[in-house]
Amino acid sequence: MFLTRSEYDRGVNTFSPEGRLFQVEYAMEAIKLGSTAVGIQTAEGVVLAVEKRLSSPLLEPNSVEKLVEIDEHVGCAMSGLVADARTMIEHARVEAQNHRFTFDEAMPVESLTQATCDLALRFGEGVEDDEDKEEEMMSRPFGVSLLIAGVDNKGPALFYTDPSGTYIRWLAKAIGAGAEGAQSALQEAYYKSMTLKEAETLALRTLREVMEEKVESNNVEVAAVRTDTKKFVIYTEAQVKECLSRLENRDS
Amino acid sequence: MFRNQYDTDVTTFSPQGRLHQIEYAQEAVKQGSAVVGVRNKNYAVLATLKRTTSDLASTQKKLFKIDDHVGMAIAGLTADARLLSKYMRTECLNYKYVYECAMPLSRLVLRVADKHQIATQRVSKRPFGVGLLIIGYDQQGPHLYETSPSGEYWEYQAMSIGARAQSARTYLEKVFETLNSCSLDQLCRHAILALRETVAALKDIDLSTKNCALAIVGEDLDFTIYEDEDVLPYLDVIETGSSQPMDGQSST
Amino acid sequence: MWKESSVVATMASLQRPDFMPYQNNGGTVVAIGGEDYCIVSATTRLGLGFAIPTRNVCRYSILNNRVVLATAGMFADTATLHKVIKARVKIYEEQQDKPFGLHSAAQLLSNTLYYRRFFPYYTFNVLGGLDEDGQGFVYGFDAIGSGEKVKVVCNGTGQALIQPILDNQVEKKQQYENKQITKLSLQEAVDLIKDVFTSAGERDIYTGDAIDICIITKEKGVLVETFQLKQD
Amino acid sequence: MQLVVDPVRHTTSPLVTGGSVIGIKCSDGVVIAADTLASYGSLARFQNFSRLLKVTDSCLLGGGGEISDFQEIQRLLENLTTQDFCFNDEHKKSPRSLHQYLGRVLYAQRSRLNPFWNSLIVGGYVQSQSFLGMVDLYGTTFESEVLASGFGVLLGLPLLRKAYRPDLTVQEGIKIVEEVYRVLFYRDARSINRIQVATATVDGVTISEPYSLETKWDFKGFVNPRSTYDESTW
Amino acid sequence: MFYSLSTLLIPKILESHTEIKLYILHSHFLFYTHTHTHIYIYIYMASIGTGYDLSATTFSPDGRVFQVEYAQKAADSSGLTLGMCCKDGVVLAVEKVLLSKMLLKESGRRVHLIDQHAILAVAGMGPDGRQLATRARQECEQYRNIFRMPMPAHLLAERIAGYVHVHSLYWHVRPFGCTILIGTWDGKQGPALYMIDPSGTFYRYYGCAAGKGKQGAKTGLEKLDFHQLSCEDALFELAKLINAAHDESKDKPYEMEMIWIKRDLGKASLVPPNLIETVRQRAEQLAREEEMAD
Amino acid sequence: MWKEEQYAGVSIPNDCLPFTTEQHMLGTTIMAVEFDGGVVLGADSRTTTGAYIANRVSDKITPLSERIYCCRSGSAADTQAIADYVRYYLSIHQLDLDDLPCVKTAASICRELCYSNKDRLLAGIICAGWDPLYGGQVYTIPLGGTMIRQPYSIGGSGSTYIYGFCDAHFQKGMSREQCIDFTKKAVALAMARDGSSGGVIRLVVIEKQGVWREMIAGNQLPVISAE
Repeated sequence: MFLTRSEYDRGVNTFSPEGRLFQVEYAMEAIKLGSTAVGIQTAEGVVLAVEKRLSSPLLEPNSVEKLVEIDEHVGCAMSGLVADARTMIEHARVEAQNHRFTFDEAMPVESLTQATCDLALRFGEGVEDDEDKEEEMMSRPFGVSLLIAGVDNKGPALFYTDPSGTYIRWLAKAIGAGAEGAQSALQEAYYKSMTLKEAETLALRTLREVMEEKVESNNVEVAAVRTDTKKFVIYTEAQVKECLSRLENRDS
Repeated sequence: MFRNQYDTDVTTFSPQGRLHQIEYAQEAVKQGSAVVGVRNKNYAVLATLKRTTSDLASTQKKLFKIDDHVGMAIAGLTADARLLSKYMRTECLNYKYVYECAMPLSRLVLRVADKHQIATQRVSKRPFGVGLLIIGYDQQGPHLYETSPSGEYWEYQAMSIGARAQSARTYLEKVFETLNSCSLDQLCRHAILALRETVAALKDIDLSTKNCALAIVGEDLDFTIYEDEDVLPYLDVIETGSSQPMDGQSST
Repeated sequence: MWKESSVVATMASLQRPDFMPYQNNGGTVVAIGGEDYCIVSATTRLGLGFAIPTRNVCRYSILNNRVVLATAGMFADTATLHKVIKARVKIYEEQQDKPFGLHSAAQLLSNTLYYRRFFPYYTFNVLGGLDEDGQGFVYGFDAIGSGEKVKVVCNGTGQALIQPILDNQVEKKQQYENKQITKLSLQEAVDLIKDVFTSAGERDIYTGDAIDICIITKEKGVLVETFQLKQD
Repeated sequence: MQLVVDPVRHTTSPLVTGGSVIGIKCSDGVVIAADTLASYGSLARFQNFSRLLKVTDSCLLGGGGEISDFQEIQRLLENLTTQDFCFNDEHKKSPRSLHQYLGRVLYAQRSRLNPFWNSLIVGGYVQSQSFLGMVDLYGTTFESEVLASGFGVLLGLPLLRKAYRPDLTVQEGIKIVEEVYRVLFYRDARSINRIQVATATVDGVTISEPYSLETKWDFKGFVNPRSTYDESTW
Repeated sequence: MFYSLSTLLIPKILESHTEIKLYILHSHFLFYTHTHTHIYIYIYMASIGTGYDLSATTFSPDGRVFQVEYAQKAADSSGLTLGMCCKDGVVLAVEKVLLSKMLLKESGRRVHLIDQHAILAVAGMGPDGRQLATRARQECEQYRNIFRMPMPAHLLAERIAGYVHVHSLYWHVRPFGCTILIGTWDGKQGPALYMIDPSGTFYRYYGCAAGKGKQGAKTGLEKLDFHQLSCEDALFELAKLINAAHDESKDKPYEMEMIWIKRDLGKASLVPPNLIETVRQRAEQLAREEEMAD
Repeated sequence: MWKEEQYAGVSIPNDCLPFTTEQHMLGTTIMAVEFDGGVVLGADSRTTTGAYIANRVSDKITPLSERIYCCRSGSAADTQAIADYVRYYLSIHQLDLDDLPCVKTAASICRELCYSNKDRLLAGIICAGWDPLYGGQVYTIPLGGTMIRQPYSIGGSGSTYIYGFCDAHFQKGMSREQCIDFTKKAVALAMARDGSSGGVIRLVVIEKQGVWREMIAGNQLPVISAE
């Protein structure tokens, strides 16, 4: 029995000789299988756009939710195992409301991201650290990445979280299956003085480049948090259509 | 194969009496970007190299404030570091709550090192994959400690950990005996110069306001982080290559 | 409130059921919020029945350079409450990476007090500071966390003596003739506070010795001065 | 059977008790004094019980109130100082820290409705600074130049406040507390004329052996009370 | 069988009245501690890779628990650790190898104060030793709280040994990778010195050694007359032994740490640095002279 | 049956249970005196329930270990239970120690039990004995769980009548025989004046060599002149 255990990649708590946790890295692989999501931060707000994979024509498109609100000023896009994402988002929502209850103010985006990540890294380490208590632990890392977008008193912000519980702030970030191509597209096209409208167009154009299907208003979702309203809004189909038409106009 | 049997969990000794999982966790520390710590009679200083994957992304968090009189720089898994920082903050707050005074550094470091040790003795845990350089100021003056995933900790006059830290240590070993008589300004410059040794071998990287951060704590100074433009005054040393402040340069 | 404590005693423990866990140490706190300043003041006398165990205790806490908390009532509870709030502020400022706001402080204090609804802190709090726009506001609370945002408030043993004067002088209420409301300047407000405390000290045995006056302005943060009252 | 507890019927009061403790801050140290009596109700039962403790080399503690609780506090402090001793890191608890610590302990106990029925006076001298602080059974903590507990609050405190000067020396301080104890002995029925005086100075903490104070009874009016059968008594 | 083995192999310096507690006889690894070295090495090599040596809960077919033996290796991986039970107290000494010259003095200390009357030194994994020191402090505190007396040495050793031992019984924890020396002084028994190894075995000694070079040091210890030796004399003897064990050409520089509990001091303390420095210099001087004489 | 279960784990104040106020009380005179090399313990033998003498020859001096005894006053049930517990702990401790336990240790365990149950117990105990480390010692543990070492100690309701006698006649450094005499006289005096003390005098002497017991019958008490 012991002889078969010659690899470092089974237990979530096992380091490889290079000092890496393979289970975490494998979880990151899960994200590369997920649908593509793009986030772009501008001075006017943050745009999130995601690809909706409709595996069957029988599927009601609205039921595929890849963009969700966490609190009224924060929303996120996800890629990877959607069920895992649900757990994290539920946790984030509770944290955000808890903050509102305790301090009667909107939770800053960074600390909300951090609170979300704290759940992500709870594998292998109980958060309440009572030595004698058998700790509640998760059996594996979450196989999901989030793009968390929000506006707080410091302005708009876009955060990217990964399964290790690390989070990094980005100006423009792509995740999911097409992340590699999309990221280099963003890298080229992004500039700091971008307007929100331009960001919408860039996000959709980036998705178009990496998606196998043609971009339609029913297979992408767009959302934004505007700096002036501080509200996270998921675009209606009409609004998405309007964005798409802008994209096409530009092309022609 | 022969070797692998003994290194998949932290509760198994190798025939040589070694714990490979701890050693692998120490590898994780070596993968983190470098941090340098130095102290003189009144101050302790940290210098860190912040890595970034893209110019659209923010840098990883390397410096953590723990309490007014303590802070740390980390090399390794950020998520683990965050957990430890939370633990240390709680310890400091509790100490302050009971004794109405700042927690002595030696006690704090001992506690966090003991926490490391517990993670090396149970099957349900893994060693923390992070090395800490902790600086602080208490009744005994300034301190610089290093903790290791093994649960060991040491106090130094000067130290560096992380990727290519050996070259920084080589620099520090040449100057550490002079540090006590240094001014704060010179001390910061030594830290920067030591940090620079870790990137000296890399062609495409040099220290700049973007990738370098300093933190200082001392007798009349709470733990303070200097980033971006705030480190500029110390970076001139890279041009001159000496730890002497340039003429007319006021100290900070 | 006293009735409740015996119920608590029965519920919590049968060990010393007659022990009354409360003690009244008196004290008066006043806060005035102005256009661009806020003043929070508290007496320093620790009273106990007819005795004065000490004349010099600190009833206020500077939470940060915009918010100050002051508390009258039982001093052990006061000290504990202040420790708890200060720890929470520290955690907040470390986690959220921004200074703690006046409004958040009020919400936190209210929650903290109500959390102990059935074994309350025997404290009467005022919270003063500058809001996001730099305007001075104050909050007054009862022992179990009900509070309101106002311009002027007094809590503690001198409340009945001081609050009416403040209503009249600061908010210009109950004036004989409808006078023009002129906003108090900072100096006028400080002088008024000195007056009302001196006056209350003549009639309330728990008010006396000295007051600490915390003056909060945007430019200078929190400045504290001490003003002597009668030591009788 | 009714199980509701009626508070009035359960007088739990301290059983073996110590009386007043007096403390005064001096420019070169602090002085704390207590008599050596542990009463059992009105019975002066233990007449040689020291209510002063050396906590560390720079900190001392005087306690009044329930003696069993005081002994429990003593045990807690011993554990604490032993832990400090084991760290061997020069971080000895300052008098102020110990004062705060005791405040937390007594507050926690009162919040469990099971108080340590004591009033404690903590004194110390570190880095040329005198410290004098008090903790009561509710966990109230405060510092002052002069402190008294028990009957001493009523009889001693006014005398102490009158006699206090910032430039008092420890020697003068001792004289003052002796004077206060003389008054207490005359007027406090739970005191005896056998006191200990402890000081914390730059030389560390010393606790004197118990000794008695000179008392004065030979006032003319005492020796020859003038009351006769037709005068009222007072 | 156990008795005959132990009487055969208990070294000369072991105190004759040492008790062997019942549960040590129960523990299944007594066998290994007293195995002949040659056979030991043979079996040792042969067992590697068979899979019987991966858990403390697994016996090998020949009845041994290899994980505990491997932990023993870890315990011997650090510098020499010595203890001497003298007529007026106990002294413990450690050769602490310095990994960097930038380290401050006393950093990563391997000698610990346990109580006013008890001291401890660690050979092997320092953090594991710290854990045991903490445990020992708690034991002493609890004992003091209940009985209002300093904890007697044999009880302290027994409790800690039991704690070490249970760590060799379960799959979810690993054995401690350290050997610890415990010294105490109490009014009743005077000085006492105990050594506990990773299996949880413990004996009382006049003098004992653990860590690198313990064999050589043991030979040196056996030559001493502990009934006559005072603590001050012991410092020099310890310095000599450590100095002899240390190969300056090969090994890294080291710091000598010493801790003692002496009758006249009343309570345990670290030996003052200047005293250590003096005996260390004397020992080095002596070694040089002897070298010259050769 | 179910009713009892309902109360399990709840501690009911004595006053709520009228029948417990009729418990056996050791309205008592107990006493212990240190001398060089040992201690003398003395007690009367009366146990009362109200004004009724439930037992006229009870033994209030109970062994805790070979060389440590305690004198009990207060509730008979409480003090017996305490003594049982202490005896139990001490016997384990003695095995661990492989030596005689210290008097201070025994007294500390008594104190721990009295202190941590102070609101539930009615017990005043004098714990005295001899140990090889510190010789003869007397510890007093009155109501509430204070623990104080004294050269001699008196306790129980009868003790209030003899404080004056003891203060006047106790001397430091009395011999074994003087101590026995002192104890006999003091206990007899208390028995004469305290309605709750009476019966015989029981004496126990503890020293290194062993423990001696003596009983002075009710009709052979030291003669005390009365009115």
